[in-house]
Amino acid sequence: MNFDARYAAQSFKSVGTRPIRPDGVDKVTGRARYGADFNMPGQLVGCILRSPHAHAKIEKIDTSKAEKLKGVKAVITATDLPDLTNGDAAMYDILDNCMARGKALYDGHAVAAVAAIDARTARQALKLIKVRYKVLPHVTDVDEAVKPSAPLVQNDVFTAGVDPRPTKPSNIARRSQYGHGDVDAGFGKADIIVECSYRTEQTHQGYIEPHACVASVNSDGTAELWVCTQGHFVFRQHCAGLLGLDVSKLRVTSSEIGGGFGGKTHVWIEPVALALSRKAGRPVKLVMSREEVFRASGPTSATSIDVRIGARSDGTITAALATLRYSCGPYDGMWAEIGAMTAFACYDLENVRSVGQEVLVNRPKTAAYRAPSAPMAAFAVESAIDELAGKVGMDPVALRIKNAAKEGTRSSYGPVYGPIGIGPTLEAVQKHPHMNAPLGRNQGRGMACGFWFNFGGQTCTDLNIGVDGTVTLAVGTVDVGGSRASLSLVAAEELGIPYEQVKAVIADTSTLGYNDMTDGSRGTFSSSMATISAARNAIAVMKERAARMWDIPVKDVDWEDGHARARGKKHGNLPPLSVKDIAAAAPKTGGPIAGHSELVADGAGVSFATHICDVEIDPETGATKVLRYTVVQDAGKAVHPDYVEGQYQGGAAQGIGWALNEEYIYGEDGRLQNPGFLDYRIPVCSDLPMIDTQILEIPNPNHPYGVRGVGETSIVPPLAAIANAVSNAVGVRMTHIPMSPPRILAALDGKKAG
Amino acid sequence: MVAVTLWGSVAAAAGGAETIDIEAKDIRELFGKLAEQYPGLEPLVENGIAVAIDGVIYRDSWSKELPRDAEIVLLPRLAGG
Amino acid sequence: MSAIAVSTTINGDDTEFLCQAEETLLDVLRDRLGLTGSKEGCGTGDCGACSVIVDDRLVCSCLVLGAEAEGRRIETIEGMANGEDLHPLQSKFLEHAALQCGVCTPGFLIAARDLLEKNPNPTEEEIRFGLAGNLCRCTGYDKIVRAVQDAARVMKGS
Amino acid sequence: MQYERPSSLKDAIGLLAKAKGNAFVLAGGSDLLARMKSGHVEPDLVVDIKSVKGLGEIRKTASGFAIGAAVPCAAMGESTALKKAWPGVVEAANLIGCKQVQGRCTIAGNLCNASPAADSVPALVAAGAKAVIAGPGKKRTIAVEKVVTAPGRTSLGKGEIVVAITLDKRPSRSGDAYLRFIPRTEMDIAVVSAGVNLTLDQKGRVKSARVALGAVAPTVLLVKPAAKAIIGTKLDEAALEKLVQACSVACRPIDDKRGTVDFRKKVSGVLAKRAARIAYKRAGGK
Repeated sequence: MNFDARYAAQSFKSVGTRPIRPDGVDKVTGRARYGADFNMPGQLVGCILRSPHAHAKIEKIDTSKAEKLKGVKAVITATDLPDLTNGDAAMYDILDNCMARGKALYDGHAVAAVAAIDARTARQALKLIKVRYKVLPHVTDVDEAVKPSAPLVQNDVFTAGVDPRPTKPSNIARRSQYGHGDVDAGFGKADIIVECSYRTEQTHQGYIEPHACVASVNSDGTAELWVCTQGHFVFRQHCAGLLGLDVSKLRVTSSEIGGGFGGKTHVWIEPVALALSRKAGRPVKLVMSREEVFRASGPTSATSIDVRIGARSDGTITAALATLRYSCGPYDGMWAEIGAMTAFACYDLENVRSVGQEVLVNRPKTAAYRAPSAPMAAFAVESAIDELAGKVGMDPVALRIKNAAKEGTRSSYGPVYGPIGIGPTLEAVQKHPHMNAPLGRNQGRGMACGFWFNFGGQTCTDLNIGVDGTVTLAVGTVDVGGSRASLSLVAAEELGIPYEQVKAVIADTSTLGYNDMTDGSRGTFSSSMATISAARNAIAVMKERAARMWDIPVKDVDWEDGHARARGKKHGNLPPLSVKDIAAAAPKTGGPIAGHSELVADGAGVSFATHICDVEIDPETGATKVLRYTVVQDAGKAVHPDYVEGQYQGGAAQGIGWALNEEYIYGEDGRLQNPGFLDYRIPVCSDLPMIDTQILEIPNPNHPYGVRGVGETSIVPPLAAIANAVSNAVGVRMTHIPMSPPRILAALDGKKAG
Repeated sequence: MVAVTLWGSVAAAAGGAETIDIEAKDIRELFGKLAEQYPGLEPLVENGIAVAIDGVIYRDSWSKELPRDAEIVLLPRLAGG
Repeated sequence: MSAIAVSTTINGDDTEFLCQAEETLLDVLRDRLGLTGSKEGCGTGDCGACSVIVDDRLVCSCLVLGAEAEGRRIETIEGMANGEDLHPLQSKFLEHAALQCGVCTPGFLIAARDLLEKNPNPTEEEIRFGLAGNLCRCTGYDKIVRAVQDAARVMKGS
Repeated sequence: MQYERPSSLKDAIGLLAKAKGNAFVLAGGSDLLARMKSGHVEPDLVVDIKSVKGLGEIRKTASGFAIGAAVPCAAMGESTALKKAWPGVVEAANLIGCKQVQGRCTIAGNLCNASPAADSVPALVAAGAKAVIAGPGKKRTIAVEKVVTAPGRTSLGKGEIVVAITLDKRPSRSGDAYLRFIPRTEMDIAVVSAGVNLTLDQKGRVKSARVALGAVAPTVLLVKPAAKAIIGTKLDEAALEKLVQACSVACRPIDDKRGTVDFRKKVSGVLAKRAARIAYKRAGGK
């Protein structure tokens, strides 16, 4: 769909208001159905056997005893999921991750699965499966893994992106480089250079709902899958491909989703459930335990990042350089590459280079986590920028404003920016009362910026007008945080009807065309574009119907304010026809009225945020209390401001947890030590203050309402903002995330020791 | 003729080429010619590549026209959360 | 092994069920009684998504055996609204957009009602500590706290 | 697994005494059920003692308080008399997990779970609490610090149950306090903890004291040198510094997922010092 690219300021009636979400009552009464809340007749319970070793050759799996246990209906191993990937390396990795083939690559890697009549029998059966492992040396640490002496996670990976191609395999799967200008020359012009290495530990998205699905494969090749996912169409394609099913015969229904944050963009248990169902000939329900979620779904990368920034004494940055090592788990990824792309994206730099290295380790496969890879890069760079401000003797906000990217700046990852919000967020922060509020003893303030790309992508939407004039909007992007409310607002806006007359639902894969998943902050951006397009198509139909009702030429019908109006005086005093009027006559004027839209929603505008944080440190225990937190972010246009604020607050809270306490802790044996919410410490209510938000609206010229994605950027600045605040409070530069109390206390002791 | 800039892993796959002049009217033609001239790019083009035209990123729009003096940048296709 | 027969009261209704000895009350509610409003986020008492009331006490139903329900009074999210009339907390959660994914919401509502019954006039800090057993990963808790504050105001007025 | 809910203590003891395989007492269940979920234990028999008469009550006795083994920690917080007499113990009990867990967990269970990091135990040890144990043999009463012998191990014999925890009457001019360190504000297991109970003389000097530390050794430590450091003082800085030193020296912690040796050594003293100040104030010291 081609929109007028010249964005004009618009006034809105529905967009920008804060009505109650259409799925709300179901969610406050316990009626909403999530992944594990659905059952099918004759359903079995599935359970997965997982490797206790970080790295081991699977020499033999004996399932005979488990198969003989009464009540067991199917036992599967990798042989039940034959390799149909036809040389597609990415799909092969997905297959191997769903069920280990030959080698177990991390603690928690699936090696076999059973389906039985109940949970107790399934658990008993797991114990009867005998696996003979040959334990291999493992490596879980990102810095250890890049050493030449490290055990190889995969024997046949040679670092890609290096010329000439290496002759020896390595745990560095790929190298990528971004930047422009001459970095060496830039450092030559610098009066001041800051240089430091930073580390961040692996974290998990921590969605409250574990992965869950119900799979049913029929003997005629049709199949159904009910699943909590961020992208049921993508899951359909992956599952169909891995199992050799026809894509259109696999109907995938997305349940309500209890949080995803990127972690539900990948298939984990779903192909296993389908394979179990195929073998057992009955539906199979498979639900991960919390421990399985931590051990065997996809956390984000652990990182090790070196940053070097040079500036003239007036604060102008002359050169910036970063090397970023990101753990990928046992499979190649593009996590370091995204880190390299985003690292310096906030700044207007003449000479910049960033190098990413994808590092294989014996940990679970890295998955996307909200603005994947950007928070760690921002932590390193924004910490270094603060150091630089200190050395130059400039206010950190002023230094950032001086070097901020603007319209026309060549970004560090290549393209030239259109209108962007980094400058405005910085200026808003500079003026914000939070920046000037007094601080007490042991308290510190920090601020930091963050960037995320935002995506568009394939989108399909149906808008059906009922005989009473109410509207059903069927969209294919999973609603992860209130998008049904936002999209209903957009439909109401475009049709000119009240919000209450619209109900948005998420359609399954058999009733709507393909949609990319809800990732990259695209849900509301893309589906609102498609909704507007569908509404305009429906309006065209309604104009035709009005013309028929009035018996006048359609060219004489205008659409205004939710009504068809006869143009000019020649049609006398024909009263305008409402959607209701036109819908009521529909059976006689040509049948059902609908608008459809299929499009690729391109032009998602990049997004920037700047956060401010105050902390207080207990100097005797190293405990950090977050006293005050402010998020300033560009939303383009906030369709439903409550849910925009919610995204800002939620991202900040996740960032606070990451910055202070959350981390994967591995033992010497390569096993995860803290696979539960007790020792993987996500913030609780009493850990946080109110999180203030300021929404800026710098319209995205590529969206008819100016909308940008808002979901992810809010997690990018917190690590750095909090690190800067803590560093200011304790007087020591904190370079290791999370800044847990033992690390802060050790830093304070180090300072005392001089 | 449009000037296409390659970055990151995309440039690496094209054997280190950073700027390529190509006669292409739209993204589809651009992809076809790229795969022809740089076989290393073919799997990337097949599985996902993004094209920034004057700073706006396109992912799946073959029919998107490439204006003569536009700045074209090829980027890897990203994952989001 | 024979199942255990249990007679109990759930949301005011006399209820009988059979369960195995190791089944939790949460398993029973969800898998045997179809009351799936209580969610399993962890199964170990660390997230609060399965919060219910047993004999006037707020507990995680994953830390209660189904067999323990014998002779007790159990209240779940399914009994919180009075017919079509939502509890003020439910209304305020909706008004304040205090939920995003919503999977933690039933547990929060049960815990918040218990909190306000014991302390009708809580400070922000009391609300935050009172709800610390309920994890939410979407909202940053801000709008949840505001919804509870507003509900407390409304409930005092009525 | 077999589930039993006896109504008499005799039946409960009988079931446990003759049990084959893994038998567990279910008091609150907050530890037992979590361990069952994670597969760490697979009981053959669970004896639910909540229906045993008397075990669900907090009784005021001639000598003080008897807290039944099935009393949820939340109920301790609702007992005004207990809270007034033993604020440190009640605080400790009301720090376990969260409100939902406190609705289930018991201090007897917390003790018998035998975790070095158990929240209520240092407070109980500092308070001089005793465990009343019933079993096939004679009923016996022992100091709580004698119950746990090693992580996960107790001195209870087969068929024995801790039926109550007793606390003495609060002497005049005395007070107790409990503090723990956790990285969050709630929901964590103590990384280090300290309980202090002290009595003042008429001049406001510490007459007697007990200092207990948690999560710094295989079992909760009663640190006598730490108590000695403050006895005879008004908690002046020098005395507190000695207390801190005594705590750090007494610690035998390990590095684990929750904290480091260094951290635990340092913070144990900090918490003991802070708890001592609170207890002192509660005792009426100035």
